[in-house]
Amino acid sequence: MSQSVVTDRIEPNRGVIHWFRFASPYSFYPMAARLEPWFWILAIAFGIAGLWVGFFVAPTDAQQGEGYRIIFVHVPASWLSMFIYLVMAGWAAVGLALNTRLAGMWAQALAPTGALMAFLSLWTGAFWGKPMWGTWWVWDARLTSELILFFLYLGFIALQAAIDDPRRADKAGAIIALVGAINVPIIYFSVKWWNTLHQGSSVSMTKAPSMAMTMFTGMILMALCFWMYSIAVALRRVRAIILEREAHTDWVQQLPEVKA
Amino acid sequence: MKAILAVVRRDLLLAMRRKTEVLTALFFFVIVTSLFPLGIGPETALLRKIAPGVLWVGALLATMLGLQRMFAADHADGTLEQMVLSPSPLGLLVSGKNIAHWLVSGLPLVVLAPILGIQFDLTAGELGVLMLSLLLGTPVLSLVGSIGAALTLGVRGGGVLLSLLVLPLYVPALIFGAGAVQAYNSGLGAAGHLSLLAALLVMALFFAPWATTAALRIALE
Amino acid sequence: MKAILAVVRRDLLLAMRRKTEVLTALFFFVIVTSLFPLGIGPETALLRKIAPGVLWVGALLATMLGLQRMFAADHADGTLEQMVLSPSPLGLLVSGKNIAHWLVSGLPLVVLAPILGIQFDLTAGELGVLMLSLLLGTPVLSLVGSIGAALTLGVRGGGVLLSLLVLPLYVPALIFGAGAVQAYNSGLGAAGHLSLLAALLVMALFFAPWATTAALRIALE
Amino acid sequence: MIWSSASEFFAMGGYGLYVWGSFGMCAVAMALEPVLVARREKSIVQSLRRRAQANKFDKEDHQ
Amino acid sequence: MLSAHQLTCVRGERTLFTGLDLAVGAGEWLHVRGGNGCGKTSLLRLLAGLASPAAGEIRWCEQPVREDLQAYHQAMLFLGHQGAVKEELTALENLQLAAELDGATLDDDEAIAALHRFGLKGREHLPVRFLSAGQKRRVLLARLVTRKAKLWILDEPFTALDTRAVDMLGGLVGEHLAAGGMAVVTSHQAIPLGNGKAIEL
Amino acid sequence: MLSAHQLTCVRGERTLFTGLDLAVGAGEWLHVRGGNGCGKTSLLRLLAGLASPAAGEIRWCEQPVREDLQAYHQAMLFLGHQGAVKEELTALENLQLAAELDGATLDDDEAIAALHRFGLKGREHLPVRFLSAGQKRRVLLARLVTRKAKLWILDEPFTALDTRAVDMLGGLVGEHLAAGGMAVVTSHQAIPLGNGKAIEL
Ligand code: HEM
Ligand SMILES: Nc1ncnc2c1ncn2[C@@H]1O[C@H](COP(=O)(O)OP(=O)(O)OP(=O)(O)O)[C@@H](O)[C@H]1O
Ligand SMILES: Nc1ncnc2c1ncn2[C@@H]1O[C@H](COP(=O)(O)OP(=O)(O)OP(=O)(O)O)[C@@H](O)[C@H]1O
Ligand SMILES: [Mg+2]
Ligand SMILES: [Mg+2]
Repeated sequence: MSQSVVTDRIEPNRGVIHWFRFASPYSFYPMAARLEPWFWILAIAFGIAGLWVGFFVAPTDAQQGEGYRIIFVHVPASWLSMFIYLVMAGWAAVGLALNTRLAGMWAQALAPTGALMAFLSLWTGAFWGKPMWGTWWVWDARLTSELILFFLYLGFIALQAAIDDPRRADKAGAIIALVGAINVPIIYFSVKWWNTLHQGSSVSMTKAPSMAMTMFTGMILMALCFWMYSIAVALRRVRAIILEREAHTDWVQQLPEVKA
Repeated sequence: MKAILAVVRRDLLLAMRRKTEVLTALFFFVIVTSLFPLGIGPETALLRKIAPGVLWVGALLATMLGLQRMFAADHADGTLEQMVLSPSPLGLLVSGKNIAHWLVSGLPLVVLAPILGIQFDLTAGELGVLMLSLLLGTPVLSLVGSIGAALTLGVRGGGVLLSLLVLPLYVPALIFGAGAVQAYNSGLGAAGHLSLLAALLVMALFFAPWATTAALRIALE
Repeated sequence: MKAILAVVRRDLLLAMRRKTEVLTALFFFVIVTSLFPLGIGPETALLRKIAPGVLWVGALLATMLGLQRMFAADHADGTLEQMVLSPSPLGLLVSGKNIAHWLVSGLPLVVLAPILGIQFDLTAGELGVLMLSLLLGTPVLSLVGSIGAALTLGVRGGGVLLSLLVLPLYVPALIFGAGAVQAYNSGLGAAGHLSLLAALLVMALFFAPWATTAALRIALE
Repeated sequence: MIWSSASEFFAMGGYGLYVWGSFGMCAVAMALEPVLVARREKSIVQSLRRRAQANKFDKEDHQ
Repeated sequence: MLSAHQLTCVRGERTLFTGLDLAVGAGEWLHVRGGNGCGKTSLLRLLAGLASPAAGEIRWCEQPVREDLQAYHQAMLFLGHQGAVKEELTALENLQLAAELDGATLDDDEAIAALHRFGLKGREHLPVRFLSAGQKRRVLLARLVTRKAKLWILDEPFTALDTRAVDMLGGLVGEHLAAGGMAVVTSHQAIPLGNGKAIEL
Repeated sequence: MLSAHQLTCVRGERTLFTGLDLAVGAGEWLHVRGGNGCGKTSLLRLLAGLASPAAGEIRWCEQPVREDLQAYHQAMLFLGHQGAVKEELTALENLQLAAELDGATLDDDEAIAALHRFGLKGREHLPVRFLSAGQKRRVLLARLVTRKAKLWILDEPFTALDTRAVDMLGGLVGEHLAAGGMAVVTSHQAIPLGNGKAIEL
């Protein structure tokens, strides 16, 4: 860890371009600023297209009526909540192994968005379950493991928030993220087994309406929208975190928005 | 090896001196499981049904309460620093603390569980399965818990933060443990659940001390 | 009065600084209540039956875990000594701490309970009674708990000893609180239970600060 | 076009509460998160600026 | 004004001292001396009213302290081994909240002036947990300036302080005495202050 | 034998020192001096390997410490601000268990002799929580005698000690140096010992 701080500081002057260049906050900060608007544009474009397909092209479902349209937000949120956790744990592992500070910052920046996606999955699922199953919540395997995933996110965020020293927070967060990543599949299968052993649950999500092509298109478009949104927000948050953590460096103090 | 023994001996000695601590963790288990009949009502059939779940959740909470003290005292008075600086490898010392923790806070739960099970009108067979599931499960709780304990060391709001970190990770042990009794009950046999629990134990034995050691080093940076 | 306000303000400020502490106590409540279905099984009818008991026991445990920190930090760093030495009467300062504790750890439970009740498939009416019972009951938990917190101050193994002291005292609140929902459910109406809970609250308001003050003086001797 | 009127669109075949409840929460959350992040960034920049000024005064003091 | 008569202190089975008499008048200070474990801290806790003596009596303005504890506490400030500062709060907040607990209010300027006096310039808004051992001690000692008390009871006030801070604190006690205050101090180091009595335990 | 090269220490956003060089040879000792909060404790933690420097390197016998931590820890003894003694255990038990953790065994006679040397005669079997501030410190310091280490790193070892104990400890360090040992010490007081270098932070 000692070395990384130094090399990161020296790198800009070295003039040699190699891949790790963008692993230094110094060079990543302006790049993130350049990338961010593109992801916003993509997110909005996919969002408009997805909503159009979802509300005006996709036909009414035979069994569920119009209520099924919740799928266009529910499934993207569910997918991303799981995907972001994997990415976060991946960054954490990189940070722990290679000691690049940016990796820890990415993990920290992704967590709130991942938690938000998990929350949206729970919320939209509940709002779907009420009309379809007649109840806001059942202890189905998927639902339960999504809930636990949400808790894992909260644990990660709370741990990082409780530690003041950013270097320590990164490493401690990395350990809990990795331990969680090992546990997510275990939890998923244990919950699945737990539920199916007792009773055939009265409803099952895999019996979802046979999906029409247009519905599928809409879902994919919305998933892309959520994905781009997550990247855009995370980029913004990474920038904020870089500013906060690198406050003592010269290059931050020389930034125009700081000097002004 | 000598270092492991030294740590186990030391922690047991300390536990003997702080007798109340050990005993009250047990009493906590007893009280929590006894609170449920009070909150839920005295129907025997209902109580028998929820008994494995309640006993396992009780064991889980009782273990969790003790977790925080696993390293906290050693951290506060600087002993942990001395352990890091000691010539023996930290991983061994951590294993020693894990063993001591289980002996002090896991094993008594296993022994006490049948007595509490009687309160819920469980049969001898069910009690046996319950004990076996706790025997395999409580070391998992200690091992996984020690990761959380190390991570929250010296962190503000440590106690409850610890539960937030650790309780979700306890879910598989809880499901298989309580599930074993229920499966036995419903005639399916507990073997499946118990072997899964054993697999969890092996995995925890493998990975947890490593993660705990890493977390401790971070905490002391 | 000014002293009470100063204490409340100070404790709330501290709670804001230690945000995680407050939030994680809530999460503990959430997680514990979510663990029970995992231990007990997913049958809706069974879960609905045990819901009031589980939620009340959860609230009780969440309050209890926070209790220990009520005076501990102030004791460890000597602030409590300074409070005893302050010209304002200690009873007022204690009441201030009680109020702050309830605002931080009781009120959020009341607000959160309905959401968790949904997980157990409770109806709107049941949720209302549950909230009302918690609104009357959680101040009792804070007040009675503060006596235990003061008594176990600086005592080794205080945390678990505290639960040992306090949990039996919590039993009446638990019985009336969980009972209110069940009575409502069975068509008897919750009024009886709720008024008993209110009576408990009045008694606690009267006696608890006095006992806590006495206990604090003893702890500091 | 599937919808014959705006009110039919908003009723969502009787599922209005649930559909709009879901989409609405998503919209609110995804609008709020960027705002919160931007506010955080702004407050960080402000504190950096304040610190830069304090440093400048410190140096002037020393001279 | 502060006097103790025939004090006896027992800790465990050990009698630390018996028949101890002492008196401190306006403008005077008392240096409590003695080796490790001879009972200095125990004596100070008796004088502050935090523990009660096995025998004997403590008087303030000729009145037994027990009779009007509140008035005594109003006039007395005790700073012990322990910090009594909250690690999460900033130095400034710590000082102001301590004042509020005493029923007074302390405006920002006054509090900041006190902190500057103790060499904490530029660290008023840093949470105390980031401060070094000596800096934490200084936050505590700043109460000497903001809380106007007639009697100071200080248990090893010089620990962890660097030499400049030691001189400064010595000067502060001197001013306090000159203004008619009183002080009871333990310390293993010599204290260069006039008008003092020493008591050897 | 112990040397540090171009050390930089960063705490929070504050750079406490940069480009610090130091070397301590056999029979020499180093007095780390400086006002409150200048980074003495932070430096000692770096030297002990409890924290890692933002830049620079620490060497033991010309080898970077990171490369063979275990050998370094075997040769080094660090005593910090904190007690590292268990309040529930007696002084004797504390000393023996500390030795066992280091992989050594300490028989009763040897341990008791060390405690007597530090003036704890008659208190070997008293739980440490009953001891006074200075007595607790002495229990900790007794490890200097029982654990044979070449390098001592001591953070403010003189706090809470009475004058007799201070002299005794000074003598002990002197003996250690005469036998070819090394020491790094912080203290706000002067230390009357030969063969010393001082470093001002
Ligand atoms: C709180 C309640 C709910 C939660 C937490 C939840 C969670 C999830 C998760 C995690 C996924 C992604 C799983 C995967 O793709 O493998 C998912 C997908 C899905 N959910 Fe839900 N869900 C909930 C309620 C519902 C309800 C009530 C319905 C419909 C009646 C529903 C229908 C679906 C469908 C159709 C998919 C896509 C399945 C697929 O692509 O394989 N969900 N949900
Ligand atoms: N329960 C007990 N049994 C026996 N001795 C006890 C007990 N409790 C305290 N003591 C003794 O009482 C004394 C406490 O003294 P105190 O803390 O007042 O010392 P002090 O003069 O402040 O010392 P220091 O200079 O080290 O701070 C110690 O000698 C301690 O050994
Ligand atoms: N997060 C942080 N932000 C700003 N400053 C910090 C932070 N953490 C530590 N510091 C500063 O670092 C210094 C820590 O120094 P250290 O504890 O090494 O001092 P010391 O020389 O041992 O002092 P003392 O003589 O008081 O023991 C203090 O000045 C403290 O204010
Ligand atoms: Mg003392
Ligand atoms: Mg220091």
